[in-house]
Amino acid sequence: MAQPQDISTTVLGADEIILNMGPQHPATHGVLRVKLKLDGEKVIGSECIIGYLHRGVEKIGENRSYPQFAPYVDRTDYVAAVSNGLGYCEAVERLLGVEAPPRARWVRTILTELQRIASHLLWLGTHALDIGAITPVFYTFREREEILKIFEKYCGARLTTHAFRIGGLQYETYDGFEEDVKKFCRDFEEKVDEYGELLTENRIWVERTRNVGILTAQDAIDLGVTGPVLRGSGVRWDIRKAFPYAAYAQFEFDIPIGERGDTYDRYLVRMEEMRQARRIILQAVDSIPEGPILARVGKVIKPPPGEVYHSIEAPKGELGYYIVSDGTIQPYRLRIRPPSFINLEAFDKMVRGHLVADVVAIIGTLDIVLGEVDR
Amino acid sequence: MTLLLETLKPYLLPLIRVLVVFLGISLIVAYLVYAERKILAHLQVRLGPMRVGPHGLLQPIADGLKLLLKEDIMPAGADKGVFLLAPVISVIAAFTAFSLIPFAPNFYITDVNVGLLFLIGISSLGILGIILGGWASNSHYPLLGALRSTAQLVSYEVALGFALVSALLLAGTLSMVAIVEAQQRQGVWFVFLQPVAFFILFVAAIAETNRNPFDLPEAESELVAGFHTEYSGFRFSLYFLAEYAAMILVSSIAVTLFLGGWLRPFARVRALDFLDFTPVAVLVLAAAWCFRECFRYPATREWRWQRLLLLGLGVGALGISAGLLLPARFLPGGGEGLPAFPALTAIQGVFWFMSKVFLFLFGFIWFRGTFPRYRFDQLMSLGWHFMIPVAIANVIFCSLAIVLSRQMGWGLPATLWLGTAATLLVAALLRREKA
Amino acid sequence: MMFAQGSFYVLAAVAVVSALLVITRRNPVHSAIYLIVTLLSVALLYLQLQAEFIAAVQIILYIGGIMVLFLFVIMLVKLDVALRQPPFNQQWWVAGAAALVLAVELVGVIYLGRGTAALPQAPPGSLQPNTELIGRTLYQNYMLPFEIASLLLLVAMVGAVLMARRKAS
Amino acid sequence: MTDEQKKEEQKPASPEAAKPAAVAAKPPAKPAGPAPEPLDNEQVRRLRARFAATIGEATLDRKQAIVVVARERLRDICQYLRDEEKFDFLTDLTAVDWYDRSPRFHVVLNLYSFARNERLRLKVPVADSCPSVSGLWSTANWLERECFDMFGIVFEGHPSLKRILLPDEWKGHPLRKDYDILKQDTDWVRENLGIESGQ
Amino acid sequence: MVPTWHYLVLSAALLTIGIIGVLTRRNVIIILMSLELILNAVNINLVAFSRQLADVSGQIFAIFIITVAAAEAAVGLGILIAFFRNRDTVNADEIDLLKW
Amino acid sequence: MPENYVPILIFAGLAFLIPVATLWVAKLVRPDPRDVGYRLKPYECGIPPEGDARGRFGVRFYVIAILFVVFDVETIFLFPWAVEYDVLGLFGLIEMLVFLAILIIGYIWLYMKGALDWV
Repeated sequence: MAQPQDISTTVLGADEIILNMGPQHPATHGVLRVKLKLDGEKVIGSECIIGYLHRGVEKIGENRSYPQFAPYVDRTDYVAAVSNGLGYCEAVERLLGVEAPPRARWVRTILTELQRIASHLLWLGTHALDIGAITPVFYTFREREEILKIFEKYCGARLTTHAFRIGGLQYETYDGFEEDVKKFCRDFEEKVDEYGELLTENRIWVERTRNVGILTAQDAIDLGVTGPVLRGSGVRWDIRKAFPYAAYAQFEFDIPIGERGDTYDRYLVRMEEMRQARRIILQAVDSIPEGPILARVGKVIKPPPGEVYHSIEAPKGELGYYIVSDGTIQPYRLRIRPPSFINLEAFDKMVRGHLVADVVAIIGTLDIVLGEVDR
Repeated sequence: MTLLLETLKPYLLPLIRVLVVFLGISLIVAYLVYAERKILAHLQVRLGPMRVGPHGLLQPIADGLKLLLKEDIMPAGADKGVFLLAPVISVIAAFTAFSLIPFAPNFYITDVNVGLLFLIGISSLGILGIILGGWASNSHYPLLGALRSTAQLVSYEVALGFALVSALLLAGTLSMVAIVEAQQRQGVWFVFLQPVAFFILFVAAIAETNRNPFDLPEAESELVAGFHTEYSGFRFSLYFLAEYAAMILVSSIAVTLFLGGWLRPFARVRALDFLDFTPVAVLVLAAAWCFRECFRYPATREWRWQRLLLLGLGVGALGISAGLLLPARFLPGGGEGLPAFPALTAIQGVFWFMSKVFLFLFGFIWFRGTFPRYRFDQLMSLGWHFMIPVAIANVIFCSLAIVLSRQMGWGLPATLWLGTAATLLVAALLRREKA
Repeated sequence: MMFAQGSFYVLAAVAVVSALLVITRRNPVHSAIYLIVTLLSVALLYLQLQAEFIAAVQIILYIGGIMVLFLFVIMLVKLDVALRQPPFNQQWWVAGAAALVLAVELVGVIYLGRGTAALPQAPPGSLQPNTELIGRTLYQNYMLPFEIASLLLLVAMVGAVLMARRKAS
Repeated sequence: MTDEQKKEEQKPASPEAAKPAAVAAKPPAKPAGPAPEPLDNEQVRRLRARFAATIGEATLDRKQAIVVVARERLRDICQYLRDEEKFDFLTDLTAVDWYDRSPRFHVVLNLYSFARNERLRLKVPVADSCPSVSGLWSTANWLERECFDMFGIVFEGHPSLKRILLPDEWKGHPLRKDYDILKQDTDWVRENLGIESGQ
Repeated sequence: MVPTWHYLVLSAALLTIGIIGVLTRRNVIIILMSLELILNAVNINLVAFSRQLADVSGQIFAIFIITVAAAEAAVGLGILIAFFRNRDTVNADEIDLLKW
Repeated sequence: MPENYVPILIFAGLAFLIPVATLWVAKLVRPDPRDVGYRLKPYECGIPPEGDARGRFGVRFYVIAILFVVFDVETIFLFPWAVEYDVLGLFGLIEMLVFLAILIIGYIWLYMKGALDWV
C-alpha cells in the first residue's frame, strides 16, 4: 500500500515533467497544491501538499472552554458549518452525559439536512465548473441562497452559523420557519431534476466522469474514505443509519450507493443524497415536537474526566470529534477527524494513469474543503 | 480638383470599403464580447453588465479602456521579441481574412480566384501566434496550452478541409463570390444538399476557435489560461480580439459556403418578397425598444446620459430604416441587371449575411453556456476517429452522387441525399465501433 | 508597373535577408520565424508571377503546416544544450568557401544565360483562371505523379510515425 | 504498566484532574455524568488470550470500548483485529500528550468494523516512537504524518514520514502541551512571511 | 515587368544560403530548415519559368516539390525525434553512428 | 501582382495597425511595470517552477502534427479536383478514389497501430 510519497526526488524519464497545480490555481478549491509528475499529459505520480490554511484549530481548542470553542468548528468545513456545529455539540453532550430535548433534535436534523443540500449544491456547481459547464453553478447558488436565507432568519448568520448550543438550541425557531422550509423543499424537487437534465444525460458529462478516478470498495475502505466517496464505491454505510444521532432514527430515508466507484457514480450518489435530504426534511418538519429546546447543562460546562469519540455524517463524510476531558472547563485534547483530509488521501490512488484534465475532475469529486483539510 | 478626383476614383471606393469592413468588424468583435456576456448572463439567471451605459451598452468601451490601463508584465524568462510578436500574428491572421469575405453582392473587399484557399491559409497563420506565444512565455502552463491548442487546431483543420471540399464539389469554384452565386443559381443553400459537411464544418469551427466544449487550450480549470497565461493588459486582449474575430470569421465562412451568404431565405420565391422588408422591421423594432427603455429610466440626473444615448440610438435606427423603407428590387431601374441603388442592395445583403452569422455566434455562446468541456484525449479521438473518416466518406459519397446524377440523369438533390445517407451509415458504424 | 518592380525588389531583399538570418540565428525558434518571413515573401512573389494557387499552397502547407511541425519539434526537444554550444561546426569555413564558389558559378551562369531567360514573357492573364488550369492539367496530364505523390505521403506518414513512436531502448 | 493505565482510565491522575472532581459536584441538580467502567467481553477475552500481557486495561467510557495495548505488538494486534475481528476500517489515528506521565503519549486508533457495526479504540502508550500501521490501512499514512507533525511521534516503518500540515522547516510540534500557542516558529514566520514578530 | 533572370538570381541566392546552412550548422533542425530554403529556391525557378512560358506545368512541379518537402520534413523530424529520445541531443556532429 | 490581391495587403496593414496603435496608446497611459522580482516569474500557481518549461512534452503531439501535414497535403490536392470536378467527370472520380484509397489504407494502418489514440 505504501506509495512513494515524494515525487520530486524520483528520477525523471525522457518525457516526464513536474507540473505544479496550486495553491494559486482556479480549480484546486482553495489552496490545495498538487505536484504532478506527468508523462505528456498523463499523470504518473502525484503529491498533495497541504497546510496552507492551517490555523491550529485543535490547539486552539485546548485553550478555550467548551462553549467558546464552538464557533471555531464552523470554520473548519466552512461550507457546512451547521453540520460541524452539530457534531461538536453532540460530542460534548455525550461527554457530559446529557441529551438534547426532542424539539432541539428535530430542528437540528432539519438544519443539518438543509446544510447537506447546500453543501452538495456548492459541490455540484463547482464540480461542473471544473469540468467546464459554467452554467450549473449559477443555478445551484440560486437554491443555496434560499437555504442560507433560512439560516440567516434562524440564527442571523449565513455561512459560519454557530446555530446550535451545547445541550440543544440557542434559538427557538422563528415564526414561519416550517413554511419556509416546506416552500424550499417544494421548489427544490424540480430544481434538482433540472440539474440532472443539464448533466446526468449529457454525453460529454458522462464521458468526462465515467471511469475517471475509480475507487473500488476494497480501496475505499483501505483508504478510509467516508461519505459519498465511500458510498459511490458501493459501500452502503452511513452514520445516520449505523449510529443514529440527532433525530435520524425517526425518519425514513435511503442510502444511495454507486456501482463502479467512478466520478459519475459519486455524482449520482450526491444527487440522490440531496433528494433524500429533502425527504428527511419534509418528514421532520411535519413532526417537530413541542417542548424545551435546551437540556439542563449548567452555566459552566465541565464534563467529568474521560473521553468520547462522536461522529456524524457530515456532507463530506464522517466528521468525528475525539474529546479528552480532564474535568476542567477546557478540553484536554480535542481532535477533529476531518472527512476531507482523509478523503483527499485517496487522491493519489485515484489520479494515477489519468490525464491532467481528470485531475480537476477528481479534486472536484472528492469534494474537499481546504479549511477542513488543513484545520 | 476634378482631375484629382478622377485619378483617385478607382482607389477611393475600395479604400472606403476596406475602412468600413475593418471598423465594422472591430465594432462587432467588441460587441460580440458584450453579447456573449449578456446572453450567458440570461442563460444563467442573472443580468450581466448593466452599469456602463443603458443595459451596459458601453461596456466594451469600458473594458477596452480598462485593459489599456493595465500594467504590462512580461515574465523574466520570456523570449522578448517572440513574446511581443505572437499576439500580433494572431490579430493580423484573424482580421486579414475578412478581406476575402463577400458580405453582399456588391460589397466585398476583394474577390480572387483562389479565395477560399487563401482565406484558410491566412486564418491558419493564427496557429503560429498561439504556438509562439506559448513557447515564448517559458512557463509550463502556456506551453502545455499552446501544444494542446495547436494539436487541436491542426486536427480539426483536416476535417474542416474535407468538409470544404464537399461544398466545393457543388460550387465548382474557389472564389467566395462565385460560391454564393452558385447557390443562387442552383436555388438551394448547400446546407440542404450537404448536411453532413455542414455539421462537420460547424463542429470543426467550434474547435478551431477554441470554444466550449472544445475550449481545452484555455481550460481555466486545468491550464489556468492556456497559452496566454503569461499575457496581461492589452497584449492579452489582442489574443482575445483575435479569438472573437476568428469566431466571426469561421461563421462567415460557414455562412458563405453553406447558408447562401448574402441571399435572403427563399430568394427565388417571389411570394416571400416581403421578407426584403425585414431589415426595416428589425430597425423599427430596435428603435421602439430604445424608446421604451428610454422612458422607463427614472428621470433623475444620473440617468440623463443613458436616456440620451438610448434616444440617439432610437432616432438613428429610425433614420436608417426610413432610408431603407423601399427594398432595392422595387425601385425603378432594379431588376435583373445592376441594381439602381447599390447602397440598398449592399445593406440588404449585409443584413442577411450578418443575421446568419449572428445565428452562428448565438450557437457558439449557447454551447458555451450548456456543455461541459471535453477531455483532450476525447477531443482528439472525436477528431481523428470520427470527424475525419466521416468527412472523407462524405467527400467520396458526394462525388459518387454527382457522377451518378450525371450518368443516370437523376436529380442532383436526390443522389446527394443518397450520398448523405451512406455517410451517415459510415458515421453510425464508426460510432458503434467506438462504443 | 513601377509598383510591380518595386515590390519584387523589396520582397526579394526581405527573402534573402531573412534567409540569411535563418542560418545564422542561434535559437531555432528565431530561425523558424525568419524562415516564415522568407516563405511569406516568396509566396507574395508567386502572386506576382500569376501563380495564385501556388501562393495559397505555400501559405497553407509551408507556413501553416510544415513550419508548425518545425515549431512543434523545437518545443519537444530540449534546446538549452544546443543553445550554449557554438552554432557552427568546425568545417564551417570549408563549407562557406565551397558555397561561395557555387554562388559565383551560379551567378555567372545566369548572367551568361540571361538572354535565354529574357525571352518575351507571356502576357498577363495567360495563366488564368489559375485553379481551374492547375486542376485540369494536374488531373489529366500529370495523373501518374499525382498518384505517386499519394504513395509518397503514405510512406512518409508510416515512416514518420514509426520513427517518432519508437521507444527509447 | 497495566496498573498505571488502569488508574488513568478510571480517574485520571493528572494534577489538573484533582480539582474538577470537586467542582463538578457543585450543581446539585445535575447528575455527576458518565464515568468509565471496566470492560470485559468476548472480544477482549479473545484478545487477551492471544496477546496476553500486551493487552492492557479495557474500559467502557460513554459506552465506547477502549483497549490499551502495548506498542511492541501493536502491528500484530492490528493485523489480528483487521483480519480476524473484521475491524477493517481505520477511522482515525491521533495522539494525546500526557506530558507529565511516562510514557508521555497515547497514540489513539479508532477502528470500525463494517461487519459488526462496532467501534473499538486502541490506546498505545508510547514515549516518542510507535510502529506504523500504514502497511495495514493506507489511511494511516497521512494520519501518522499529521501525528508526527503535531506531536513529534516517530512512526517506525512509515514510507515517508515528514511534516504534512506545517512547513518542512518548522520548528517544534504544536500539539505538545509544552508548546505555547503564542510561541510560534518566529524564525520561519520572519523568513517566509516577512512579518517581524509572530504575533 | 521584372525579367525572369532576376528571379533566377534570387533563386540562386536562396539556394546558396540554404547550402551554406546545411553545410555549416550543427543543429539538425536548422539544417532541415535550410533544406526547405533550397527547395523554395527551386520552386521560384519553376514558377518564374511557368510564368514566362505561360505553361502551368511549372506550377504543378512546384506543387509536387512542396509535397516532397512536406514528406521530407515529416520523416526528417521523425528521425530527429527518435534520435533525440535516444541520445538527448539535436547536434549533427554527434549523429555519427549508423545504428543506435 | 494581380491587382485584386492589393486590398488584402492593405487590409493586413490595417490589421497590423491595431496591435501597434493600441499597444502604443497603452504604453502611454498604463502605469510602468513595477519590477518586483517575483512578479516577473513565470506563473506556476505561486510556486517557483521546477526545471525549464521548454522541452520534454509528449511525443504524441508530434505524431498529430505529422499526420496533420500529411492530411493537409491531401486536402490541398482535393481542392483543384473539386473545382474541376465537372470537367474531369468519371475519370477524375476514379483517379481521386485511387488517391483516397491509398490515404485510407494509411489511415487504417494508423488506426490499427494506435497512432491516433491519445493515451
